[in-house]
Amino acid sequence: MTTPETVRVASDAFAPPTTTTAELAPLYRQMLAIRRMEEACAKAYSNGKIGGFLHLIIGQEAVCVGAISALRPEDYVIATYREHGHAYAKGVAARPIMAELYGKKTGLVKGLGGSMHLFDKATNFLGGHGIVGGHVPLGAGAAFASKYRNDGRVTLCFFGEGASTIGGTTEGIALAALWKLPIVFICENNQYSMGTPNDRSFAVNDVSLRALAHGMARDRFDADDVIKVKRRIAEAVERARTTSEPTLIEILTYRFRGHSMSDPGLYRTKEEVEEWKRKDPLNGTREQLLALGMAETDIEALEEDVRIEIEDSVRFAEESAPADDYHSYVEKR
Amino acid sequence: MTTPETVRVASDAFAPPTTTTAELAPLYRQMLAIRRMEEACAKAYSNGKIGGFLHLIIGQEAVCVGAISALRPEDYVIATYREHGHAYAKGVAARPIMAELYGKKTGLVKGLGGSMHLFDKATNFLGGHGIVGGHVPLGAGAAFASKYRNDGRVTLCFFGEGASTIGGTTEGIALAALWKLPIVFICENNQYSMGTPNDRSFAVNDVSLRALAHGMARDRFDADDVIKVKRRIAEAVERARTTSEPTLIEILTYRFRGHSMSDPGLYRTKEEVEEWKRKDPLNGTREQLLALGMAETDIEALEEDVRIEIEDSVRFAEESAPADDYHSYVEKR
Amino acid sequence: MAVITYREALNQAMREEMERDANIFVMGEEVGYYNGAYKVTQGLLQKFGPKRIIDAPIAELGFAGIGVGAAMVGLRPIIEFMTWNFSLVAIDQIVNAAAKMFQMSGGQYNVPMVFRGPSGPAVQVGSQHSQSFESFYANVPGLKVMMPSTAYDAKGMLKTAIREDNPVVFMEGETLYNTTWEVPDGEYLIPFGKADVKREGKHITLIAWSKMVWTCLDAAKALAADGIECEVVDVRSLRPLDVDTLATSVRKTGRCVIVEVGWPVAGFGAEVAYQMQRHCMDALDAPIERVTSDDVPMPYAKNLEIEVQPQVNDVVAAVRRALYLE
Amino acid sequence: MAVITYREALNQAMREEMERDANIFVMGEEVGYYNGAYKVTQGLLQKFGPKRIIDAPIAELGFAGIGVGAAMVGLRPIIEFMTWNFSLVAIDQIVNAAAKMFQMSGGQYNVPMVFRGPSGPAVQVGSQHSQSFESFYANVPGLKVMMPSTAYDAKGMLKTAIREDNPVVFMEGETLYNTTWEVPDGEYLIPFGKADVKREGKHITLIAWSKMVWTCLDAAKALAADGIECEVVDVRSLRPLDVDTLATSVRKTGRCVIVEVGWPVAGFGAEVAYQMQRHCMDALDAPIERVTSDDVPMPYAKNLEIEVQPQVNDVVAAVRRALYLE
Ligand SMILES: Cc1ncc(C[n+]2csc(CCOP(=O)(O)OP(=O)(O)O)c2C)c(N)n1
Ligand SMILES: Cc1ncc(C[n+]2csc(CCOP(=O)(O)OP(=O)(O)O)c2C)c(N)n1
Ligand SMILES: [Mg+2]
Ligand SMILES: [Mg+2]
Repeated sequence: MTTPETVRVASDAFAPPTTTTAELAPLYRQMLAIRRMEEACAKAYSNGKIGGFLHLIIGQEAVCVGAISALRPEDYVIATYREHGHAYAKGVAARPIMAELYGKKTGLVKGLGGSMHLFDKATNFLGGHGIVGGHVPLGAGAAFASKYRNDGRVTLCFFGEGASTIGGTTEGIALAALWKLPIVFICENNQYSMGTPNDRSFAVNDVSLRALAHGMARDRFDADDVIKVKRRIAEAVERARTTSEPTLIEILTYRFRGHSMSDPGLYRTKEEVEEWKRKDPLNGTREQLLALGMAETDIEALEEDVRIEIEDSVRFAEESAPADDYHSYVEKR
Repeated sequence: MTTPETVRVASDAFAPPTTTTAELAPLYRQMLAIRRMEEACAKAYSNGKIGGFLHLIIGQEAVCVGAISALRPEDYVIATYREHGHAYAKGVAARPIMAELYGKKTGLVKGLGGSMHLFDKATNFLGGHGIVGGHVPLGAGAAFASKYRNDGRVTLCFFGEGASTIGGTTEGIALAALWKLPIVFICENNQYSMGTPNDRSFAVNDVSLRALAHGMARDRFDADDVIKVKRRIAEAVERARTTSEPTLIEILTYRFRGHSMSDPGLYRTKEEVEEWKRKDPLNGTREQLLALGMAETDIEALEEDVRIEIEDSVRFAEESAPADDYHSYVEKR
Repeated sequence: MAVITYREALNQAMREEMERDANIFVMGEEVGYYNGAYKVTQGLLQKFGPKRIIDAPIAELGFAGIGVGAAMVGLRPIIEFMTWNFSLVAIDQIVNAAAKMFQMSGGQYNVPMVFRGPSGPAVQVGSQHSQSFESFYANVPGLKVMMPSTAYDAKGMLKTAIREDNPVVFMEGETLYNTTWEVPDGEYLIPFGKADVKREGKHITLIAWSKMVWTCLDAAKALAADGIECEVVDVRSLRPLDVDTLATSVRKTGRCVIVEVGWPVAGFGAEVAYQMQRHCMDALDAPIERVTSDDVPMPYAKNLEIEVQPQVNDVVAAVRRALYLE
Repeated sequence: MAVITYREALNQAMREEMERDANIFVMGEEVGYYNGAYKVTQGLLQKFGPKRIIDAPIAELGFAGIGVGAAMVGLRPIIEFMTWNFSLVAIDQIVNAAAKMFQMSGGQYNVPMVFRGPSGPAVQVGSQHSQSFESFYANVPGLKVMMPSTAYDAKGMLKTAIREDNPVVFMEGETLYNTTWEVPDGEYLIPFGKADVKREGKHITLIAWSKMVWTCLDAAKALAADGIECEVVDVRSLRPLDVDTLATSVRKTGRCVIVEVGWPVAGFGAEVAYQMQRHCMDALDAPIERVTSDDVPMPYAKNLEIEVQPQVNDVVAAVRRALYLE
């Protein structure tokens, strides 16, 4: 009995990605904005301004930012309950996201969805879903529609490694393979499904292997470099767009915080967390920018800009009126 | 992007199986009894004596007979709605099976289950299940219990290739891999899921590949020889019994009849059906017996014995009283 | 007026709507090359091709979800369940995705789709294949639930369901496919929330839906011989429910028997009973009666299967009880 | 008598039963090393080890089915759903496997198991995480359904459920885990089918279960100030339902308000209402009132979430309507 190699790259000779400040600075800005936005969320949560479940992506920003930067605006993105970053990277502003978490009328979905259910039709962001695996077929459905209409769009469908066993995920992937749908499945393997480490989640710690039985392209790599993420996702996006072939990609990453705000994360050692924090993609990207010749003052200006944006979003959320309508959205008016 | 080989044997050097009339004759008898029993069912169905759905296994007998002959009596078997043969091979007599299909009080499950829901505690036959994929976790559950109790039993879990995508099947297999349960999953790939040929069911026509992502042993072969089936299943059973490692096995076979009695099977060509009929495992086995030196008259005596057994079962079913109790079996009495 | 089968009526509804709107597609097991397990999609593959009539593998959760996703971005899927029994493996997509999407997205993403297929016990198919889940689906805000009893209703209701901009659960009577009824030649639509008086009467109101409407009509015929005039009201649309039409009838007759093929406890008939006592209590001359299947999984044997389900004589007996005739 | 939390009561029930019977095991997401998402299984892994307290990956259909299979061959699984919202992906195993096995097998295979976990809206967790599916499960023959409202009931009912030889759906109140109640030191069991009068009164009967019992008790307290004495009956066991205790109270008071946190249409309250009108019609002085959540998916915003769910003042208003006080 043999098991295939558990590590494989998309292109056999994948050059280390080169980039420019023009390309990298906006990605750094996005990652930083997501980081600051979520820090602000955490604070608001602790102050009782945000309720319910709050799942932060802090530490994983390179995944959504890198991946979504490989898309066109008309492409679709669908994600889990840990999706603030994905929404932001797809083009949703911090204000409506923050207002949504505050449960305000000005929220992205009018205060009806909250943290787990961000949706934005304007940017083709398909949510924000709370049932593990449940959104994977929805993503395949959007890709099905693209193929049906031949509209050239690609769908990125994000999920956690903990979601890789449940039927929603496996059926969605199998159908996309059978019908050759233009979709890229991105498994954000952050090593834990709530408090469960991967060795208690599956027999083989390599989610990308699930592509094998479906003759599906696969890839697997670290989220240490946002440009690497962008390039390798771009390859899969291109495959989807030109040949309508789906790809399953596993990206190894880590969340610095607990599963949600109510999780103290006692199942991990301090050392483990610290080790991953040393690989914080934000620090790495900042250093890269300096190395590429961006001036420290320019970086600081960008950072100040982010600070202002997020502070403004908090103020906006604080000052907005409470949500006030829930009856209109049950059925077609 | 590479896909692994789609054919592989369990042991790298698998010798063509040798056998004796002592081993083979009982298996021939079982296969023939199942064939005759199901022919009798078909006739009774046409005469309105049996109702509902009736799924015949005619053509596939070598699978259940060969596989189950590798078991001990205390081992468990669980199967789909196409399970008359599996029940019989596990040791259930023709009489209660036939009476069940007739909806009689003397039926195996008192007329409450019918063709799709045979169960027999005495022989450790766990059914008889109608929801595609639904019984696969149940099989894993029986294996879980064996491991929990360390009782040395093995579970065989049969399903169709059409069931290989649905969550019940994939989750059952994944959990068995994770928890190393003593179970052998046997996919009876009879080329069709109702009217759907395999190329419309999955992207890669090799169900055994699904073992790869779980680090699970796999095997894949034709059901042309009942002894081959027995030997190769025995290898997996041994693995389960001694190391508590599950195996996924795909056996290529064919049903000579339609999906159920109400299916005329128009989706297949006459030629295709005829070609498979030429490989009928019953004929092959009979010839093998002759080649091994069993006298034609002895074979005929065995066949006569089967004829009598099945005729008797039909008489028994005809003469039994109708089912008469359905209230007692809702909850514990 | 042509007389057609219920099956043909459903087929016509899909055909006409698909001709009208290229965004409509049909997806399900055996809907294409096999022409449907129950032949409801007969000929559609031939007419519309494999792009719009899509044979799916056995993965109800997956393809129901694909329907929801496609609907979110503007297609109009018709998802066929081979039977509603199998919808249980897909119910999460119906309840947690389809039904909630419009609200969860703050009104941004509509889900214009129909989940359809046969429902209720057929003949001797056993406990896992003989179920009626309308009370599950009718419980869920964000869904509409329709269950036609005649070819006429089937066609007009399915066309309405297909044009609806949020998800509709459309349950067909597995044993009604061969029944016939008059259907007008031109186009017609039957709106949501409209019950239908299938027979007028003055002594008692029988309320039913799907195949039980026929049982009630038979009972009404039998009772008419004794001079008892039953009004038979077909619910048709369980959600939204046409309380007005039902209550008007019950207020007129003062008595009510609700007949359903589902299980007794928390069956949809309980909701109807609640509504009737709520709106008609002062007009009720007897407690509301319910006739349901027995509270057991369906047995296979034919005699037991008949015993378990509401038969004409059970309805007749309930009517006589409600009229204090025994 | 010790005063313990509802959470601790459930924990004690499992602990005591597991000590008594080595066939009992607990399986679910985060039940072991994490001590339970809601800490109901706190300390069990430490006490019973990973063989009997099993952390499962996110595969509810799979591990619910493993429970059913293990139960068929004689183990006694307790399957925890992190919340009952997630049971929808596993409902096929509950309805089509667990509930039917004893009947389908002609009485050969019992399924002695408990499906348990928190149910009902918590606080601001949105529409996919704020649902009450008791009306689904109560509809299904072959299942028993229990929903305790106090620590005392939780312990005695869960012990009974664990000892039962066929499947029990055990729904805990997500917002009740921290509530406290007196619990006797020795062993006690609360049988199926026994409702409990949580407060005596003579003017009107309030019927509720799970967290709504507390809302009714608060309403009763408020109404007592106006001289209105409410009897509060806790259903506890939805299936089998203790119609006798409920009807006795309603016959005594002549009025009835049923309060549930679920959705209005075909909620379990409709079944209770039907039973009460059936058994008490002659004694009823007013139509039965129901108080439910609004007919919408749960909104996230706190103010809206409160508006949607039954509050004390909604119950008070319903009581006053039933007493024709407004
Ligand atoms: C069907 C279902 N089961 C359980 C849950 C509860 N739950 C929410 S998130 C989560 C862990 C998911 O882990 P993973 O997929 O790795 O994603 P991550 O949270 O790490 O991003 C669980 C168990 C759920 N939401 N849905
Ligand atoms: C969940 C579910 N969906 C659909 C069906 C209807 N159905 C019964 S058997 C079958 C085909 C199964 O094909 P396969 O798994 O290859 O087994 P085979 O019948 O060929 O033995 C279908 C679609 C079902 N019983 N359960
Ligand atoms: Mg994770
Ligand atoms: Mg097959």
